[in-house]
Amino acid sequence: MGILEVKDVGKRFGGLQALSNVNLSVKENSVHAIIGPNGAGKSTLLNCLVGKLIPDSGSVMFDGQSVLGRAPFEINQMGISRVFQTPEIFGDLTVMENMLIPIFAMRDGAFRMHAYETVANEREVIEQAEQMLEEMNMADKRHMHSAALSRGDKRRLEIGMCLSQKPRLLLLDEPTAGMARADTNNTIDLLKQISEERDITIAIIEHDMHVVFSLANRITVLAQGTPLVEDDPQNIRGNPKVREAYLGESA
Amino acid sequence: MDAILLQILNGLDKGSAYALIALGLTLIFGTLGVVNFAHGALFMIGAFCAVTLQRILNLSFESVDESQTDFLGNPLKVKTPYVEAWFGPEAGAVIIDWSVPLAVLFAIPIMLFVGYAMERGLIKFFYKRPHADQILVTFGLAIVLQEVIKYFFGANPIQTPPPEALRGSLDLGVMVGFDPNAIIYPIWRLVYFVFATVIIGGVFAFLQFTTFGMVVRAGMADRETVGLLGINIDRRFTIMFGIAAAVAGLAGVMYGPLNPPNYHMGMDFLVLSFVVVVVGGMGSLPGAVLAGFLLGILESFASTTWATTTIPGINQIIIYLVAIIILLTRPRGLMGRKGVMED
Amino acid sequence: MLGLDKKDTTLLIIVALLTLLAPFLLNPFPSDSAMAQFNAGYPDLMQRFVIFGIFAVGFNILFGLTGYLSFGHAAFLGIGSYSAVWMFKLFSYNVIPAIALSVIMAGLFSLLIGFISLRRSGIYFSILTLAFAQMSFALAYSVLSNPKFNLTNGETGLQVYADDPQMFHRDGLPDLPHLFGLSMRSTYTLDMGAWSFDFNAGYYLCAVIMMIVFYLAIRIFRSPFGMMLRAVKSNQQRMNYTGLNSRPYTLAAFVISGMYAGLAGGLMAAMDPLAGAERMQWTASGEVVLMTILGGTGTLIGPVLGAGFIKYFENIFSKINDSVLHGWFAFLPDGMEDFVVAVLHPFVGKGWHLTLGILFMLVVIFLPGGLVEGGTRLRNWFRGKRSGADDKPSGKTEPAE
Amino acid sequence: MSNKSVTRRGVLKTGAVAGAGVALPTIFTASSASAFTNEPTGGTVTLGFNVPQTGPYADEGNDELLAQQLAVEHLNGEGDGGCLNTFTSKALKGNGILGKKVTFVTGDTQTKSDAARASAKSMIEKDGAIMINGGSSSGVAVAVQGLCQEAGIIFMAGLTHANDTTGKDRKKNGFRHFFNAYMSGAALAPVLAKEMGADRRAYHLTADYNWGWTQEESIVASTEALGWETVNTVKTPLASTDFSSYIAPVLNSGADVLVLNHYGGNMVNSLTNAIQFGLLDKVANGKDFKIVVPLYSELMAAGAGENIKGVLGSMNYNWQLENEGSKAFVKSFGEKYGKPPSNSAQTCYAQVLLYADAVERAGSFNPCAVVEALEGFEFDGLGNGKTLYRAEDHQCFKDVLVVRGAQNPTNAYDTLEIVEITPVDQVTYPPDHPMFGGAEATLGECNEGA
Repeated sequence: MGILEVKDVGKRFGGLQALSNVNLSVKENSVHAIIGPNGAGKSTLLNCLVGKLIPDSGSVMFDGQSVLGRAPFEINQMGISRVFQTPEIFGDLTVMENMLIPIFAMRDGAFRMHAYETVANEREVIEQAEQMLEEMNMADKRHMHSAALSRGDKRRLEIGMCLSQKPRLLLLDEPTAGMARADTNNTIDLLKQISEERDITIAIIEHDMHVVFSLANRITVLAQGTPLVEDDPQNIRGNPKVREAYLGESA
Repeated sequence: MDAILLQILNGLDKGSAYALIALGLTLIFGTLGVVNFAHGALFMIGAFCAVTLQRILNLSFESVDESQTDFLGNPLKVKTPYVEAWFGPEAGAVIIDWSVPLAVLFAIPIMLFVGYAMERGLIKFFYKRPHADQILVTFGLAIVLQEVIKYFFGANPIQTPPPEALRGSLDLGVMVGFDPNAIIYPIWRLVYFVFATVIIGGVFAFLQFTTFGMVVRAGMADRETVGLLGINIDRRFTIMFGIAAAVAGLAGVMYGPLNPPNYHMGMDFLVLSFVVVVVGGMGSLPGAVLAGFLLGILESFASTTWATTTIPGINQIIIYLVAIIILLTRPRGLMGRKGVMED
Repeated sequence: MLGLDKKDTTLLIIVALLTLLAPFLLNPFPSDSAMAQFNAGYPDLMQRFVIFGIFAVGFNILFGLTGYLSFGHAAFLGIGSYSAVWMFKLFSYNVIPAIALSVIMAGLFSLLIGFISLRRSGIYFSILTLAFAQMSFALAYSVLSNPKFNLTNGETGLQVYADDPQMFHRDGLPDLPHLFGLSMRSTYTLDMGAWSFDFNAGYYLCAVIMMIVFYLAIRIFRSPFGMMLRAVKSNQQRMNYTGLNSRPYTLAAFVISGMYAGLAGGLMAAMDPLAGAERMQWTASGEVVLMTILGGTGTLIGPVLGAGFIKYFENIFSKINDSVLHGWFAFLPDGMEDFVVAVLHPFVGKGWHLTLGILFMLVVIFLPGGLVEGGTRLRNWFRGKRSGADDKPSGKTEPAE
Repeated sequence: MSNKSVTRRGVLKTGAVAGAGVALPTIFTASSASAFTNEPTGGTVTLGFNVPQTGPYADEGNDELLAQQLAVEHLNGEGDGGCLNTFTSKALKGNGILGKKVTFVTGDTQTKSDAARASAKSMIEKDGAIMINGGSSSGVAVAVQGLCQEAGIIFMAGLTHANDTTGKDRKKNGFRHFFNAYMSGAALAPVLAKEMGADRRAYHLTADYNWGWTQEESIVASTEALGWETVNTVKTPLASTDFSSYIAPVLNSGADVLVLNHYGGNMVNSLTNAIQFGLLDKVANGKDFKIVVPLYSELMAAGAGENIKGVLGSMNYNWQLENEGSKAFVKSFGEKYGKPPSNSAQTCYAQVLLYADAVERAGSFNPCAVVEALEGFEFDGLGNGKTLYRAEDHQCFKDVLVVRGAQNPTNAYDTLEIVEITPVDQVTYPPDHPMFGGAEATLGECNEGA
């Protein structure tokens, strides 16, 4: 039984069957990659997992509880954090504030009317945030306006924000898309480190095979809205069906 | 039945004014993303183009008529317009009589220039500024334009009557077999409706069938990409601004004979035109036109005795009530595009 | 002090000094000099500065922090005023219960309107709030003032009549709004040579309340809640995926700012027990938007400055007429005098709108951050003069610590 | 209620007790030596002219302001003296008021009660105005009248036509020279009967606020007394700029007279719309269709242009009146400003002179003394003929004009022609008339402030 169990999920947009009979099981503490050609339904699947879309059929269970019908913030509170394709951070706020918000969210829940307290007096939260910034090697940038960060730093900040909530499942949507090679390698190293050092499961949607094979220990291949195969990386590499459906095309 | 037809007709007429103003506004606001609080002022300037032309045509020389006296008992100064002196009394009188239709021609270059000057001189610096700044600067501009007009023309409304031939009303009911006096409608209001239809059709055709229009529509959808293609979209947007100003101005010129222009008529329409554009949906020209006509018709029906006795005060709030209902049932108005002015 | 850091404490102290000393600061010219026209230190205008300051500070909690632009906040001000006058009519002229009720009623209405309007964002939200406010105005102006059910007294404005019950009114209490017997109109005039200064009870009540709510606004700005509101403005998507529900945050901000507006409305009625429907019209809602932007959106002191700026023009410039102008320039030779008066004539008196419009444009063109930015630039310029180049680039947002 | 009779002095005492330790508070800015609010101490006395200077009524306000300035000139002995020469009371000498030179301050009402009160307060608190005059709407008049009552100064209303100003909202410190909706109805009715017959069916369009309602009530009452039938009364939103949807059903309703209870911009537009629909060219119930605008003003006539031809209405005053006072005023105003005065200008002019005269006769600026001097004061020579300031409700009673849009005006100023000068007896009503608040309406106590 995996921490995330997707059973028979189907989703239709008008005449387009985006997903059908998707079954997926993500094992605890694994790095599970979901790959597939463009239009295979990767993003749709991801959106079904985080509550942005509601599938027409099937079930999505996280740690034994259904996520279907819950709003994104509720699913996050269950322990799923999401990293976006283009980093989604609070651009108008400082790096430090960016880091404080998820920690407040973890401590106080989805809403709390803490209008009379002062941020500066929340020592515990600030300490946690500072610690996470240290770990992300961003402590020196804490007073910077986060919109002014480089793309790689924004990515680090976003991942740090997600990690600060100690999620059990981290979902990454093409985390290296549009990055320079050096930034990509840095991100790979960071994710490797995270999966080794932390008690955390990672599910990653990725296009870049270099990233996938550097990180994943389990891979699901999606094609035309259906899982083609789910296996270990070395088997995927040799699988002719996958080559035909995906690698052949994109190579 | 006849009462319903009458209110539909009236609604179409009201709606054509709303649609015209909203059309111009949505070109600027819904597509360039500029919150233009000076749009009402453009409408007002249009109307005052007609007033100005009327004044120009009535420029007169004075001669003293000893046989009559003015209110203080002094000999009366009689004014004769130069136009009448030059073209003869009859032809001159006809020209003066037709000053509003002539003002359409007079207003087009003026409004194009006003729009051009506004965009190049002011608005272009505000494309990347927050909406709040756009509101403040265009509101300031609207006040200035309004006060300038007030300084020269006063606060009192000024009549710009339609030509003699187009005054009065038609008994439309008789034409389709109703009793006399059942459906009476003013000729100029029918003219306004036809005029609005032509202008709206013209703008749509322009955007639909010309290459210029295609580029502009593409630019509305994705400004950056079109810019990357090496097309100077900024210049085209300037021209669009001019066109939007001209549409608003012409709406104003033709509106004058319906209700005499005054310097604050723009502000009276401002809020309403924003409501129309938003109800139509941001970034949608057909939406703005549709919403204009829809709100016009609903407003007409809400003002019937039947409606006001059923729900007291409905005529006061109908527009806003409908706006709320539409925005709550259709998140982006009638035909709005996703992501336009939603944050 | 009071849980504020040094910078905020300084700001609060400055605001406190400015409001408490306003009777002196606003009357800098001797009362019989030609410049006395520019004196703003009379009770009514001082009260207005402070009341509209409260209104704008509250509006800024919504608009400045969350970015949600409400175009209907005047409705809450109006509801506050009507509630207060009804308190006067039914119970007593004491201002405390009246103000309390206005805050509560405005809170309730803003809860309802905010709950509905916040289902949409951006311009759609603005138009929803505008629609609600315009409906309130239209109803208050006519429908709700019909003789059978007169809730608002329409065009004239709701006021206290001699035959109103006023259950707790006693002989010996002022026939005007009062604070436990101290009439809001009580004024002590201090004559100092050619100068005269007015100390008005109502003004000081407003000033004290303003300091309290300004302090609360600072607390909100510096609180985790305030940070969450700024997060709403910055990126709602990230907020939702961080486990935060943005809706109650925005609704709370909406209700708080609605209550500020209600408080302002209640105070207006307490200073002058008449509630006119026009204070709910869209132009009134637009005015507070302009005040906030003009002063500096998202800054603490900006909205107060913006409010003062606009009210000053409305009340001072509109009263400068040609004979005042002639009085000023009487020292010039006749032709010159007439010329100068003719040049200035369009900008003052009935032309005060024109001056205001021009200033709006100048401020937004040259000071993108509003009047506060003007202040910052001025300060930097002075510092630059004095201490050379050790100035940091003006930080846009203060660090959270 | 009995507790309402508490005097301002009583208030003062409790105020002082409550503020124990605080210096003696005074109401409004008056030094503690003053006997009443803003008692003039130097060589000048300040009057406050509160008129709309922005918004739709700015031109009307400007006209009022011109007249007020003219009045100040005449009081100070400048110019030709205007109506001082024709006024039946000879107390005014052209040397200011009680020997003090008259100065004035101006403010902008914006035609909003809030703004009007703000600017009136600023004149009282800052400039020390002893009297407020002007305004162009009843809402503003009632609001400012209430303020002046509280402040303890005199309010001389400008253009205000609603019954309430001297009806249920009447105040001891407030005075109205202008006529009112009831008088319009009473004056118009006989003329309407004569011109249109007693068998007419009227359709009312009414601005949906207080003034509109009182006017509709007055006109309906007086026309129904003639035997007219009221087909329908339709309320139109104040913010309307286009009345086509209200005009469209009129012809089909069986009515043959349209009554427009609109003022200012509303009236200009509704009348323009009605003419567009060709109502005046139609025949209904076998009679020529007619339009009535119960309250006319010169500026409305100018705004409505040719559309007013033949349309009946009533006015407080018209410059074409041929009495001595009117001629003196028109000459004086016309020579200075190059145009004849409007009826609101005449009201404001007369009000300033009446106030000044009352002060002279009372020998004091004390508002209570002024009230006493004005109450029941009979005069002539200000342009309206013989006039009475009735003591019971502070309403002026004088002849009312019924006017009609001229068919062939020779210039911009004679667009209205006088049809009838309705004698004052016909428009007089008892002070406790139900339209004026009935028996409960009271002026209250005079308030002298400090």
